[in-house]
Amino acid sequence: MAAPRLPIAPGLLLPSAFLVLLALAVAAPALLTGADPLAADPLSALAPPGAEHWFGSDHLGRDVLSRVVYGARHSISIGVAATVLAVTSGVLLGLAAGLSPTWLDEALARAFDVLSTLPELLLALLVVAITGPGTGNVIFAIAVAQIPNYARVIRAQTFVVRHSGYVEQAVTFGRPRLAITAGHVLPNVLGPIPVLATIGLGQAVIASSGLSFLGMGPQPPAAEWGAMLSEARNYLRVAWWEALFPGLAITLTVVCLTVVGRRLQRRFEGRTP
Amino acid sequence: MIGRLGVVRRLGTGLAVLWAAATASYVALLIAPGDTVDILVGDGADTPEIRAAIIKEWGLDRPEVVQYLAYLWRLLHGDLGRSYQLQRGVGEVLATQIAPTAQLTLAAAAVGVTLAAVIALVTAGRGRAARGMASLASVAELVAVSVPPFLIGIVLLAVFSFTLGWFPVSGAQGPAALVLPALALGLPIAGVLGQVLRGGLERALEQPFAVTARARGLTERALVARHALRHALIPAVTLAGWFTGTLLGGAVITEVLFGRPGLGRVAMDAVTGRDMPVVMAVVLLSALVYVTISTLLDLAYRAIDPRIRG
Amino acid sequence: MITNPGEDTAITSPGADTAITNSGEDTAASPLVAVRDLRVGFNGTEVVRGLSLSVAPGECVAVVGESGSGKSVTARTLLGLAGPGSSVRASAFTVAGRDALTFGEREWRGLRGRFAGLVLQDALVSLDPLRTVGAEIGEVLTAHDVVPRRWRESRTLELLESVGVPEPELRVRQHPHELSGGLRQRVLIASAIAAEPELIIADEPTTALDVTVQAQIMRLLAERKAAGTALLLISHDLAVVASIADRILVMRDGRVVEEGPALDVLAAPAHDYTRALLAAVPSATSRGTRLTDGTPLTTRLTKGSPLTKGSPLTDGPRLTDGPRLTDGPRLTDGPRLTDGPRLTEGRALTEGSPLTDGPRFADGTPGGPLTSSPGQAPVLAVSGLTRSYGPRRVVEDVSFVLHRGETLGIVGESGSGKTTVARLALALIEPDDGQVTLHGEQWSGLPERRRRPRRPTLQLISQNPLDSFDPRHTTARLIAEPLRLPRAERRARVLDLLARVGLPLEVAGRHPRELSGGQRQRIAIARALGPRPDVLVCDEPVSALDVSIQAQVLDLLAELQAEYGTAMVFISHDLGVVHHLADRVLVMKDGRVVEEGEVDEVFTAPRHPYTRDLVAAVPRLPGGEVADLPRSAAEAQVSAGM
Amino acid sequence: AAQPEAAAPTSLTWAIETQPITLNPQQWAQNKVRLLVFNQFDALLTRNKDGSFGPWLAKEWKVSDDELTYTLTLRDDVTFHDGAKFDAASVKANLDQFFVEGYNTAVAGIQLRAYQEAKVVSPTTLEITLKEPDALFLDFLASPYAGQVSPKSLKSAKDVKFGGIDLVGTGPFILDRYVPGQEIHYRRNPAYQWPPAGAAHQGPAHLSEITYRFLPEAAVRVGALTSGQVQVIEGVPATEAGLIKSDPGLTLQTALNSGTSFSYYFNVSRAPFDDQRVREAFREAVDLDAVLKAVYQGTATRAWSVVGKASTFYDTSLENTFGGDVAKANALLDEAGWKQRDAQGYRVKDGKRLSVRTLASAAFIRDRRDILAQAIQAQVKQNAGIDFQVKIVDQGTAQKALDDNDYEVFENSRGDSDAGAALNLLLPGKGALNRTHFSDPDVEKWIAEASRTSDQERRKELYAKVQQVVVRDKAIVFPIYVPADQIAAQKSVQGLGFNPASGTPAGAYDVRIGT
Ligand SMILES: Nc1ncnc2c1ncn2[C@@H]1O[C@H](COP(=O)(O)OP(=O)(O)OP(=O)(O)O)[C@@H](O)[C@H]1O
Ligand SMILES: Nc1ncnc2c1ncn2[C@@H]1O[C@H](COP(=O)(O)OP(=O)(O)OP(=O)(O)O)[C@@H](O)[C@H]1O
Ligand SMILES: [Mg+2]
Ligand SMILES: [Mg+2]
Repeated sequence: MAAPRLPIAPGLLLPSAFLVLLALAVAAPALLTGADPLAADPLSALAPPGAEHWFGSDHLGRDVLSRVVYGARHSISIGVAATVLAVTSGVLLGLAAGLSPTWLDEALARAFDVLSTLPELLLALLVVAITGPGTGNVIFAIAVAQIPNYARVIRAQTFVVRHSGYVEQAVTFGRPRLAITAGHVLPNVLGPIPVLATIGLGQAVIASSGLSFLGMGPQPPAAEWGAMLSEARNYLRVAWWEALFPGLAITLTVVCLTVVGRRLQRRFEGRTP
Repeated sequence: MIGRLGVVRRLGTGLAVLWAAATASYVALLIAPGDTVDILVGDGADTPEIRAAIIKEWGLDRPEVVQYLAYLWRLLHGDLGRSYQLQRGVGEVLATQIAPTAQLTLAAAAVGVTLAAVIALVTAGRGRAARGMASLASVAELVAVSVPPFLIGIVLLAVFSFTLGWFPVSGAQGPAALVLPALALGLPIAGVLGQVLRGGLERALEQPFAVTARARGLTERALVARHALRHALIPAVTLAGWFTGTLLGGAVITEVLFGRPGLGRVAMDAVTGRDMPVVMAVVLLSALVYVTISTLLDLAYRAIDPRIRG
Repeated sequence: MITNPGEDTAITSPGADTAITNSGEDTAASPLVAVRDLRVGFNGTEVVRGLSLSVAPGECVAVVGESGSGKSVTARTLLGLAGPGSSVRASAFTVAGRDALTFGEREWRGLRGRFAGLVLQDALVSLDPLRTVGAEIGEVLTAHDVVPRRWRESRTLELLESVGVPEPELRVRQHPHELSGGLRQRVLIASAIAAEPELIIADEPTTALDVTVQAQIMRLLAERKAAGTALLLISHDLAVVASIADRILVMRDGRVVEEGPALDVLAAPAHDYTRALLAAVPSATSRGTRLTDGTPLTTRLTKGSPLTKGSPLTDGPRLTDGPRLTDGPRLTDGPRLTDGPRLTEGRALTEGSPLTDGPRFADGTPGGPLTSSPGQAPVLAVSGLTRSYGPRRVVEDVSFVLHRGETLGIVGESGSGKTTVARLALALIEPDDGQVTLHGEQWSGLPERRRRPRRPTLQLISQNPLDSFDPRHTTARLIAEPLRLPRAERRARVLDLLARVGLPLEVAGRHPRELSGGQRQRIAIARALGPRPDVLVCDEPVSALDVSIQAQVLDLLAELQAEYGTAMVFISHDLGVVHHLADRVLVMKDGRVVEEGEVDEVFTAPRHPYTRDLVAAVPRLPGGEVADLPRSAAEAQVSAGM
Repeated sequence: AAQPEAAAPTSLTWAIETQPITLNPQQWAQNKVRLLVFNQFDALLTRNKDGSFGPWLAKEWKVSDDELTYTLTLRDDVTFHDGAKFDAASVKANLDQFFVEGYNTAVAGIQLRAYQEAKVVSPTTLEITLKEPDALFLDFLASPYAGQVSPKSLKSAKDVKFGGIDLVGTGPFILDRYVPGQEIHYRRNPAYQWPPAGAAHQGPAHLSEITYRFLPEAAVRVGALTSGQVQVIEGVPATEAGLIKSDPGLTLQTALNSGTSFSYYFNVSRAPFDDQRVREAFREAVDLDAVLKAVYQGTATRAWSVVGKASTFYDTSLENTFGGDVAKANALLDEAGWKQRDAQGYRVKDGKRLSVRTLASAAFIRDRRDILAQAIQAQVKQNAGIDFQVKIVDQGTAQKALDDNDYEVFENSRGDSDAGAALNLLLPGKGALNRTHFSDPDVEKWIAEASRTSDQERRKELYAKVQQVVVRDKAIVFPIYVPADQIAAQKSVQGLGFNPASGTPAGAYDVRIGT
């Protein structure tokens, strides 16, 4: 009946290819570039893109290409870690709220409210101010700021699933409450998570670059895209390449993640009529 | 439109949220490393005598709970306290900074909403031209959402100010100085809003009621204006809370980048300088904005969608 | 997906040309709309394939056919609204005497609303939920400058009044969600006739409405017709259109398979498909017979033979699409139908005299319903159930008992509390007052923990099977869920159950969303049967299904019940279905039981005025007495409601 | 030379990096906004480039032989902006103000720790008595803290500690408007007749008004200048210096700051910098010239001593005595027992990596010091296998690490107009800024003596000895560069210059537009 599904849609090919490249950069950056991202060579600082430095060199003479490649690990792992943390906490809190008696649910919902009263970046800034800059703290900060997003969705979803026909049906089969929660509620509330997480990952990458820009990101000399951009802005007139490539890396990453996320979403929505 | 009970309830939760936000930030800063005295003492004056004098001056020798209660008490009287670093009352500091931030965020919101609305209205429809433009617009929107806001700012600065010299580099004087920051802050919003609006319009135009309206002989334009737009607004309105957050958060970066005065800058400085009274005031202020916006949102929602008026 | 086109072409080809010429002869004026060999495709798939049709002024043409046959697409195409991604071709297409093939958007727009009003199929969502009723109607007046601006409001009120909307001044300011389904449909009709079009195209104007409301709407359309407006009426229900249509077109797979004056088509259907359609409608007369082929259940059982060749429905492929077709035979030719004894017991229940003349309060329960076999303890007994949501009493003092092998029908309009009763009986919610006993033991008012072991006894089949399936699970897993068996046995049992409901094994690995509506409902039935329940609560199990598929599911339920002797509570708002299946019936209104009794008695001699309204509102095909008619292909009286 | 009063009103916009946290000179704490203070306020004395003092609001000053009594003779023609007369009583009121509780604990406790009392002898004569000799007292009288504020406005100002238009001085400009985060605006004081000695002209200022805009982003500042939105900027980043120099319409001036150079101070109380060999090795491992060239594009001046090159106390004998000898660095480390290397190439001893940390508070990073740190980080790693970790943290965390003695390198530079004031804080064992935990009785003795005597030659001698010990003999400090200030302006702007005492941009009194 259905036409044989291509393993990958044409519009998805490029984004997926880029994400694969990205994954490679995270897993084995040495495969993509020979240069050491931290090796400074002050004498060849700010060299334009050329045979020696494909993406040029930065203000300390470090190879921009290798910094962008190695930067993937930092930026992506911050994004991934923050997203994983936010998703796990968000799912647990949302599920707890959705399954709790009304008063507890209300309390949790208000707690999400309080967390959202502060703009994400400001909250992250505050968290970093308390915990200090650094990779771990940035992850924590971004995760905390994103928790309510996931928790809210899961909470709403839990309400829906909890009152759905199949949960009711499971009750008529005489299945215990815990079995129903584990067997039906939890798996079904997780539905929108892959989509949200994919798009959330992109947003986390942007957020972490924003924090780095404000000087609250990972510590130097770590190659991290946001931090690279932040430093590069001082050399914009003399070395556009220093800003362009990390900027491009962030943008492409987020674009690709969003495209893939949306595709997932369409799949997901198409699946449940 | 909301019953009186609803208003009381809303105010109640609003206040509770404010209180919780204030308390949470108080506790958070309390557990943060470092000592308030260190911040007050400043560089190079760290002698025991000076420390003692400062502790006394700021009442830091009292137990934390007492300090917290005193803080709440002062808050109730509208006194936000005195900045540790800025030598001034926090209320005064914020008062001077609200206007530029309000200008910036409102301008950015206007940019975002206008761009998004124009693009969505132009590209929503059935013609082939519209569809072509729609795919173009969706690419533009996607990019606008995916570029870190400060990168947009940097590029705008480099192109329109440094190179072309069309707009002043920075500052808060005059409308011209507002253009670039508002664009930098507004473009990502336009991206998201445009996607939402266009999606909403497209979905609405597929609904049976749209077919019915067409069957009445309505033009496509009238259909969009009279029917689809309001439907598209509903998801857009639910995003307004998110926009507020993005605007306020983005204001931090934009103000730093464009050298504009404003709350974002103050917040950033206060946070890095652990200027506790200012941080708490900013937290309170943004909680207040959030609570206000979400209340207005509720009203807007009700105005647009009669179904939830009950 | 679409079957054997060759066969159909043979039948349609004579009708296609004559349709247009015929109408030309019948009426003096030229047709308002005429189309020949209309083909509409979506992204390469043709869904209307060579249809011809014409509507003359003042005429009412009805198009009937099963779901997906292309009725709605045809209707929309006639106003140039086939939709995005569509391609429309026709050898001739005239609208209002002009050649529609050359129309641009602008020409179409001039005609829409003004020349022809369209009432869309989805009545409940065809009004903009964000705008007031007045704005929706006023829009037509504005678009075509029908009346000067200052009269617009009074004209709107007039229109609402003319379609029988009470308190029009109040209603103009209301939004669709504040109106009942019937009122919404009226408003929709009002907006369709606002510009006084010569033609109204009404696509299933009564689907999703209660019988009584349905009757009102049909009356309204009849008035319009009497006023001289031509009507193109679309329905899947022959009985609905019977009273009003001058001509009937029967559609199938995008073609007209039969066409002719209404009476001729209904009284002497020429095409097998039309006959099957008529036969599949459940009613009093169909009791004890298979809807899918008209043979009595007993006959079929004793014979134990597969479907007889030549009987109208044996070449089912036409009736339903692909997968559904193949399971037809499996349903009937298995060895499971052979254990006769239980079946005869079932027959006895439905035909035996104890049912009709037994003492109503034999068990002495005050207000308790009649019991069919006084000696036997009821499986399920419900007494004095009352339940409120907020200040509203949704169910009030409902009592009934149910015995082994018995089917109790519950009918009533939407919102009368039927589902709530079912949920109370299942102890999914607790009654505020009254109680439920299962096998004579307390059932309601217990902690869930104590109920759990007994739950398998009482199973539910709900209206929307898809909603009752965990979307992530495969069919096999769904059916296995209620089974408390070791893993190995479970698998065998699942396969057995699948076979029993006549589904091929390959379905086991699929997800329900990959199955047809009929297949899904079969899975729901298989799952409910898994724990071998004594009582089956069916909440509108067939109301979402097409007549022909509904027929299959009803047959299946009847057979299985006969086989297992399961007692059944069968909820439906379709009197025909209840009459077909149930032994006794409860009629509910506003949460109360207004009448109850043996099903024939209640439906042939209703005592309560509400029941009388209900029965009277059921659309009927023209013809003689219900009882006398042979259950043949020429069956002419069918009562149905949907 | 006196200038004839320019007829046409002239105004100027000047972009500055830092926004003042206070406009009250007595609360002043930011060297970067020193250039604003003397627009609105005049000090009692002025300090010359050679460290000597000149008259300003005080025409003459006399120090008693026991160096405990200072007698000031004041000008009698000076009025505050609010019309009040400047006299001995007002100076006394200004001095006493510091001892109002909670007003300025730090100045009262440090700069004025020797202050006993001030006595009004006559309207133009004030006698100040100290508890003990203080060589820095004159410097105080020439500092922004000595900016004279109208005693009336000290009482009436809405917010004394912050200042503002209602806290007035006697300066050449009157504060008109302050828009926080945006700009500060002054107009000319037409009655001004009392510039400090050494001013380029007499009488009122040339400019009728001046606006300072706060533009913290360096690139933005330069962009504003090149696009003509402002006429003057300060704080020109090294990357942009070439651009400005090559622009015929622009001028660029640079001056080294007074005070101490930007240096890394080694924490000698902890391993590994408790070992002098490691300290020296660290210095030798860095090719500082190359680093400075890369980071500052050749615009930075290398430092050789803790005392800045602009200070009169700078000891030139230290030049070229250390640094850049990689072989020596490695030999020293080998000798100190850091022989092994780990997988990443860092040196290890007893299983411990040779790691040192510096903490910088994000709020105080300027001059690209974070990038400089990265360059040094790369150098010590590549050249000597030292793991130098740079931590940029918030102020609370930085302070906590300092309190907990949880760091190895402390980075600092101070802009005091008298370098001795900085050394007082940095070097003595009990100094408020002694982050090295270095303590040497000789050094302490010399510093104490230098603080007491006002004999500049003697002080120079003593400070030279101090520098030799801490830089050369004990290697507790790694001097890196001498902070400098830059002014870039449109060619038409004349009279821009630097404060001779601090090396920071001077106020706007002498600035004019035109030829
Ligand atoms: N916009 C569309 N795009 C693609 N396919 C469509 C579209 N509209 C209808 N179809 C397909 O055309 C076929 C005929 O649909 P149509 O709605 O006309 O059926 P119908 O006879 O009105 O059925 P029902 O009784 O369920 O309303 C169906 O298979 C349907 O899936
Ligand atoms: N959980 C609930 N909360 C509030 N009201 C409810 C709830 N469930 C049902 N009702 C209300 O109770 C009334 C009866 O509902 P019920 O579902 O039993 O009707 P029904 O006869 O099954 O109708 P239908 O034919 O439409 O299925 C309705 O008016 C409904 O709105
Ligand atoms: Mg249809
Ligand atoms: Mg129901």
